Amino acid sequence: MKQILCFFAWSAVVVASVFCGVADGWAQDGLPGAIDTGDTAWILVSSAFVLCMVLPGLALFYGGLVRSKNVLGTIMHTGSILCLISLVWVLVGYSLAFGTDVGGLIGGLEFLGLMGVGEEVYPGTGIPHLVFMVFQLMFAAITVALITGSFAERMKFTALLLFAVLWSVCIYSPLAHWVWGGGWLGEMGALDFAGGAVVHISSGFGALVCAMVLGQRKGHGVEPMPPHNLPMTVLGTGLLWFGWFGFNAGSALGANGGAASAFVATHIAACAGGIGWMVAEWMRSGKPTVLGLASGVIAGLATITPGAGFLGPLSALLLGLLAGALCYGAVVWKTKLGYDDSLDVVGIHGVGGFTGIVATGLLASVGGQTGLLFGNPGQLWIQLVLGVASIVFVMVGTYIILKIVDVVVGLRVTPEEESVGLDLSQHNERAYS
Amino acid sequence: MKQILCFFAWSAVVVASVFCGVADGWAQDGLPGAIDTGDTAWILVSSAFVLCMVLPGLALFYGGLVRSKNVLGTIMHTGSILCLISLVWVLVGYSLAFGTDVGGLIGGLEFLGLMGVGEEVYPGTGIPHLVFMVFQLMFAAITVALITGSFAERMKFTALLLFAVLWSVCIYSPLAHWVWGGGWLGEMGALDFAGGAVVHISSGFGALVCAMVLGQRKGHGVEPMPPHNLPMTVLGTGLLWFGWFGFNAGSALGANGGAASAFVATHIAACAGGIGWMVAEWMRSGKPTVLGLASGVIAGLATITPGAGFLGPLSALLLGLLAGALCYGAVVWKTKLGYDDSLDVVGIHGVGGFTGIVATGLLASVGGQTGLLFGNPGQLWIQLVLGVASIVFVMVGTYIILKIVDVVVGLRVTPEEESVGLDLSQHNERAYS
Amino acid sequence: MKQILCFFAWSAVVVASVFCGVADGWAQDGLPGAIDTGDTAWILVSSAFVLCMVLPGLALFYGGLVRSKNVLGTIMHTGSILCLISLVWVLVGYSLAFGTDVGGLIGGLEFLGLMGVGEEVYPGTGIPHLVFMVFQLMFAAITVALITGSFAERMKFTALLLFAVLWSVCIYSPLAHWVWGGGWLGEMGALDFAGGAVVHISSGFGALVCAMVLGQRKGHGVEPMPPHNLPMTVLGTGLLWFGWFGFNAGSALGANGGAASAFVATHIAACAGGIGWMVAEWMRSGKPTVLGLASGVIAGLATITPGAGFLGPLSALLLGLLAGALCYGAVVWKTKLGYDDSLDVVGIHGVGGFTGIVATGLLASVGGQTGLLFGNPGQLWIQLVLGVASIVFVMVGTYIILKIVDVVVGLRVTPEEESVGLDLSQHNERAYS
Amino acid sequence: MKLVQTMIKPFKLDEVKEALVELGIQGMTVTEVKGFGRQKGHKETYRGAEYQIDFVPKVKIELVIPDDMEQRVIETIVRAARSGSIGDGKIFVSELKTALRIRTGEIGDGAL
Amino acid sequence: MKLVQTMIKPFKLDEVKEALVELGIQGMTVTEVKGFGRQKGHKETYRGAEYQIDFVPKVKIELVIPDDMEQRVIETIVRAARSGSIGDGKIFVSELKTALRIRTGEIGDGAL
Amino acid sequence: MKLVQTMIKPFKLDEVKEALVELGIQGMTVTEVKGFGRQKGHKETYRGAEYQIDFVPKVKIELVIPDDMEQRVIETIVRAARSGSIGDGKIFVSELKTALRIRTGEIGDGAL
Ligand SMILES: Nc1ncnc2c1ncn2[C@@H]1O[C@H](COP(=O)(O)OP(=O)(O)O)[C@@H](O)[C@H]1O
Ligand SMILES: Nc1ncnc2c1ncn2[C@@H]1O[C@H](COP(=O)(O)OP(=O)(O)O)[C@@H](O)[C@H]1O
Ligand SMILES: Nc1ncnc2c1ncn2[C@@H]1O[C@H](COP(=O)(O)OP(=O)(O)O)[C@@H](O)[C@H]1O
Repeated sequence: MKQILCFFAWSAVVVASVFCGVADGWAQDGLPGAIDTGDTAWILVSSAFVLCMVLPGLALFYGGLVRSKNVLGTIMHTGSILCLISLVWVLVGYSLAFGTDVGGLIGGLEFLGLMGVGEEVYPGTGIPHLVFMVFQLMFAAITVALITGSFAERMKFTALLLFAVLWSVCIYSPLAHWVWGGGWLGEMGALDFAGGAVVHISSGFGALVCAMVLGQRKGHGVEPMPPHNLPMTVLGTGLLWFGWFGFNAGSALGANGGAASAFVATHIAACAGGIGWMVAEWMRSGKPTVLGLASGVIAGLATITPGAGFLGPLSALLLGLLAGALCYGAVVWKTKLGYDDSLDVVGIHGVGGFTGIVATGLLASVGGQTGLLFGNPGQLWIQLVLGVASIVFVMVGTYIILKIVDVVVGLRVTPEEESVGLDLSQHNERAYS
Repeated sequence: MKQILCFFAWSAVVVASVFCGVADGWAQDGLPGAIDTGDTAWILVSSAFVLCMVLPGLALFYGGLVRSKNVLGTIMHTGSILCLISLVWVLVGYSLAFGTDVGGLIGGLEFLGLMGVGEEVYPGTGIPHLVFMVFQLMFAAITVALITGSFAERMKFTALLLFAVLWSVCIYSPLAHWVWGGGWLGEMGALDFAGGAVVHISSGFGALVCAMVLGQRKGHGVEPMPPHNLPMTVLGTGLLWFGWFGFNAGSALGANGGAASAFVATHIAACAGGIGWMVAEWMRSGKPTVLGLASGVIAGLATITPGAGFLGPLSALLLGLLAGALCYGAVVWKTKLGYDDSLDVVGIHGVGGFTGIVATGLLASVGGQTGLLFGNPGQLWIQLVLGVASIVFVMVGTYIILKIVDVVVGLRVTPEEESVGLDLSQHNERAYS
Repeated sequence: MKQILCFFAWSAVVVASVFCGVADGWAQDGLPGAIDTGDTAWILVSSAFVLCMVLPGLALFYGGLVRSKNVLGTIMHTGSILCLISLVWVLVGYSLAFGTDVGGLIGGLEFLGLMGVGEEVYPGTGIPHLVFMVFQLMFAAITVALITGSFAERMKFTALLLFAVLWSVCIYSPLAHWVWGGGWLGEMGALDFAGGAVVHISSGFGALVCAMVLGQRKGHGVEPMPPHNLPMTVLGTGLLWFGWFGFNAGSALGANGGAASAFVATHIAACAGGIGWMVAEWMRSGKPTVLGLASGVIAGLATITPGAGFLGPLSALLLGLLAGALCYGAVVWKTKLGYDDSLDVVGIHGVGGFTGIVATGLLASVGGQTGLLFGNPGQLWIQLVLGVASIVFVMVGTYIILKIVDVVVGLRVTPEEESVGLDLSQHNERAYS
Repeated sequence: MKLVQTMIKPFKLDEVKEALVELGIQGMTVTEVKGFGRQKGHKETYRGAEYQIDFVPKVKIELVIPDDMEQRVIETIVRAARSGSIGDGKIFVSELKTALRIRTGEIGDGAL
Repeated sequence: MKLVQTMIKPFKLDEVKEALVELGIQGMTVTEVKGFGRQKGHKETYRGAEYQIDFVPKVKIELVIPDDMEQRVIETIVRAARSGSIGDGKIFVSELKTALRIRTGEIGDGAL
Repeated sequence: MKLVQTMIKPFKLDEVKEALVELGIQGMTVTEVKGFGRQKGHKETYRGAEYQIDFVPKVKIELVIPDDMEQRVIETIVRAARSGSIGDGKIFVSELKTALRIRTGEIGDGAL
């Protein structure tokens, strides 16, 4: 163990030192000429907002839902992924996703270690290249972090780290390239404004495979495992919502009409999602719940993500209501299937993301795009291809990665460690004293 | 119950579907020509900031102050209002408030369902119409949410929803129209920069009526009911403060000198409010408290709201100190009057809002406005009219709405439900496990 | 006691009233001509972000680390400092730091009470003078608040207030002037982008003196004193990180390439800091911890602060890794020295700040600056002078102030109060009921 | 001496304490417990999954008293704690051998 | 009557409760406690400082039963609570003088 | 066997535990409780409303011991828990009928 860590630490240092002189000098010759300060301000803010979604947002959203003996372990999943994947993105990931396209499949290596990524304007926008890079970095980090909800309370920490790095490099970067980086899906005309496929389908269906491969938690379906701190989850929900404005409206890459439109659609879908889930739950089980409202908000947000810039406000409202009810159904239905997706990543992000991708093909009417209902039936077909291709790629890839990780370090903690909880067994800490 | 819910759900869907095609297409012909990216960035951010005030800010501020058996119920008040009122605003409220003026009293219906509200510049600003709309939406949501502090720990959830919708449509939208939407108060020259009357007087005096009509909590004045989690309230305070920069400085509708001035006045008043309350409490009861400091900050913020864009920094300092001490006095005095305004909405927002409205008439000196002390005695008179008219309208209206709600669904939970707590009785959930 | 409070309250009111008419009128004649809305939006946002770092960020970061009987007392340190020092800054501090230079040592008095600080553009930027002032205000507040971690759980509240005011006026303002306000260190060419010396060295070495002068907590080294709520500390970490984007990238004073570069360096260093600490701890004590990751992130952020605008991404990565490991070492080493720096202000901010100042002299390559490794050996020397001069000035000054405060009101609570906890003994409150 | 243990509804704690203090009781110890009994618990729902929670929050008071107060203490508790609805709780009495006050070393009834 | 106290591992609570209910037990009181025993505690590390925590979370069940059920109750608890590893806990039995149901005033076995 | 219960000041817990361990005690159970006694509680103030809180946080230790250790255990507790100020707490001793170790089924002194 120690040797491996040592080795990693040192390689990082060595590699970095080598690039250091080269790349850091290189990056400076961009001309800041055409930077638009308003656009730049907005995307800087949006990047910070997305950070806020990851930490503290998602960390607390998930942390509140687990049992108190696992809250730190759960937070650590998100926290360590944020740190680690950010560095991976800087060193490798960004280049693979946004480097010059190679055969529609992957980006070139010219941006390794951010060589040549500087203060100059990013083509087609009014913001510096570095700002575009860091905005995308946050997306890369949150996507991997989202998956962790499916194997909460039982994953080994070393396995988590290895899984995260492999998944980010081998699944996220290529997929981002396909859709946004000049790859084949984007070229086909697939619409994914802020990551319905790249972020939500990929994390949601990755999560499905994880839940199936890792198996249920000890006591799943037998002991009650109520969330240990729902106000913490509400706090996480609020921060996710707040940050999602950066996520979606920031994807316009400027403070323009498109951002305005995406901002409004995002907010409306969040609200409608909350109401949709609440009403569905109220009708089925007799009482509306806080966790239901919160889950519906997240479902609405995940669902509007791919169409945020393409849907009008009333379409967003309709889609949000639908998303809330549908994801509630998916989550209820899950209990019948028997896999243990602990924090419902599949039911919310997977189902929501796919619904949003399809709905974009139906309801697009803004931002120069149109869907089936506005006279462009071809778009629906493209969207289906986008959705299905993402699902297949992600599920197969995630399966292979999990198998590799299992062989190398083993996926699950021991049953003994699991009943003690991740906090003490993995980290020698307790959350509350 | 179920039928009503079904009915609501379906009508929403149907109505939305009808508008969908019409409005969503319509909204797109604005020309984004004169949009200022800096202004747009700032108001997008400000809108997100105000969301952050509502959720998680206000939800946690209030949630920490109640007993642990009611924390989810309290959070749910704010959360469900945010979702529901946002949709009401999109469908109806915005049009009533900001549609073309009808007789000085109400806005026209041309913006129903956001028809015609698009990416084009909002007159007199550099921001898209949609951005103006969504910024105002956040104000509509927070105002209703503020009221809930007065009837915390005892309101029936169905009553809450009905009350919120009626109050927003019948009180908030008209009042917003009178002051900001081209109505009679605005025409009179009344100054209310960011909502001293529209937001704080209305919620504060609405809260007074609510506390009186609903009556005291079981055990009020007999059992101690200490806040169950003050760090949660501090967190809420911090997020409210943070968001208030968007609330007040965003009300300049651009990233200009006016925003700068409002930002600074806001911060100074918050600090002075905290100090004012702390010193007053220290002198009266021997010890300064964290809850006192936090309450004073909110009092300072509520009080500066109407004058944020019109007062200089030292006036803000003076007003803040006064606000802290005065609101502390009001809260202490309340215990003698016997009504149970559980979380002190009257003492802080009502008293603070009215004080601010009057102080603006005295101290205005910035942004092209002047008050009595700067040579314009007429302004004080106008401000008094603004304050008193708002109080009368809100109190009468709130009373009528409460009576209607009481008849339709009943206002209070049963005594049994009240002693079990709202979390279990209304929502089948516990906050902490 | 009461009289003193009365006296302070009244003097504030009187002084303010006098300035009121004069200054508030004065401030308005700036011409908003050359304001850049994008830059202004970004610095307004940045100021709000830094507020968010102080409250709720730092308050909760520290609050989670203490025992539950002291959490409110700890939060109160940060909260009251924020309020009080903001007012001190407005009345005096800003002028001493940024008024016209007097002999390289201190600023003139022309900005007392913000006289002449208005909406006009601040020279050399596109933002109003008031915005520059309020951005700097947040720095002044957080610096003093950072120190409180060193004497947590034992400082008398009156002593805290007096200490904060004296320290801010006599240490912070002059130091800020020396480096940023036209004083001798800035003139020498010392580089401190966002406050490695002004903020982190000063709070860190001030903290060292405080820990030594106040002495250990009762039971230090004997009883275990585990953090009472680590998720609260994680929340604080997340908000600090989020806000730090404003702190560092805002220090570019505009939404430009420099801000982009600082933003990216900040994020990378934070992530690398987290990884660095985690790996170091993992290797030494066998398990990675959440508190370790969080501490490493803060260490990375503190360390990159002075060089955020001058270092390239890979330099930031390297420096971050180093910062995490180094600060971990410092914190472990501390236990051997025996002083009780309760929340490790010295080990993180002191060590991190000094490391960052020196590293800037080595690695600067961006923003028109170069360090030793990029061919400018002189810079390293200047940076050493900056670091050492700050340390000496701060340590001597802090010592004198503490002695004065000790004589006037006494520094520590009684042993009885200490074992009851600050919450009850100083504030008559309990955090959780 | 007797050790009296009683499990009551939490919101009755203040009333019971007051009544006992009036009777001359000078000390007691209170613990938050969860009770299982005829009073049924409640349902909780989280994301569609329903849990039946059988345990109800109760407060346990422990009270050491001289033998001759037993009857009066029991009556007082019953009077103050009874609400008449299910779940009002129980009183259990057992014999105690020794009581000692740590501060003074007093033993027996004088230690109470 | 007997007062049975048992300290068990928290995750065994549901099982033990079910087993006792099947036996016909109608009431019990549960407290979260920290146990010290042969089962060693754990280490915690905070910023490089290591603490040995000797106390392990346990659950205490208190159970008042008629004399004739003692044997069966003990056996049932042992069966349900045993995992075979160290720290499974203890059962302590003592004599009880009186039991009283507050709601009805019933005394003795009828109050249980 | 004897059941010793003692309510002490929370910050004395570690000291008392150490002293008992030295004496050879191998197990104990600890509960966080609130005590009411001669030690007065404290005032709390929330937005101008003042509450008198009568209950003080205490720690209760339960200890089952063989009969012959009673005297030594009591002395040890008194020595370790005494601070001399009011609120140091009480020791209560009662008779115990049976003790049983769940893991092994051992009964009596051997189960402790
Ligand atoms: N046999 C028992 N042993 C220990 N505690 C009991 C027993 N029976 C009841 N209790 C305690 O008394 C409380 C009230 O009992 P319950 O049966 O619910 O109501 P009631 O006393 O009105 O019949 C329970 O919650 C439990 O804490
Ligand atoms: N002498 C004792 N007095 C009171 N409680 C005890 C005693 N011995 C053990 N316990 C309780 O029983 C629990 C289990 O005891 P332990 O020695 O850890 O395991 P085992 O019963 O398997 O030997 C302890 O955590 C403690 O709560
Ligand atoms: N009669 C009693 N029955 C049960 N517990 C008691 C009794 N008297 C005191 N206690 C417990 O002992 C603690 C200390 O008692 P107190 O009267 O405050 O101090 P002292 O023991 O120094 O006189 C109390 O907080 C309470 O928990």
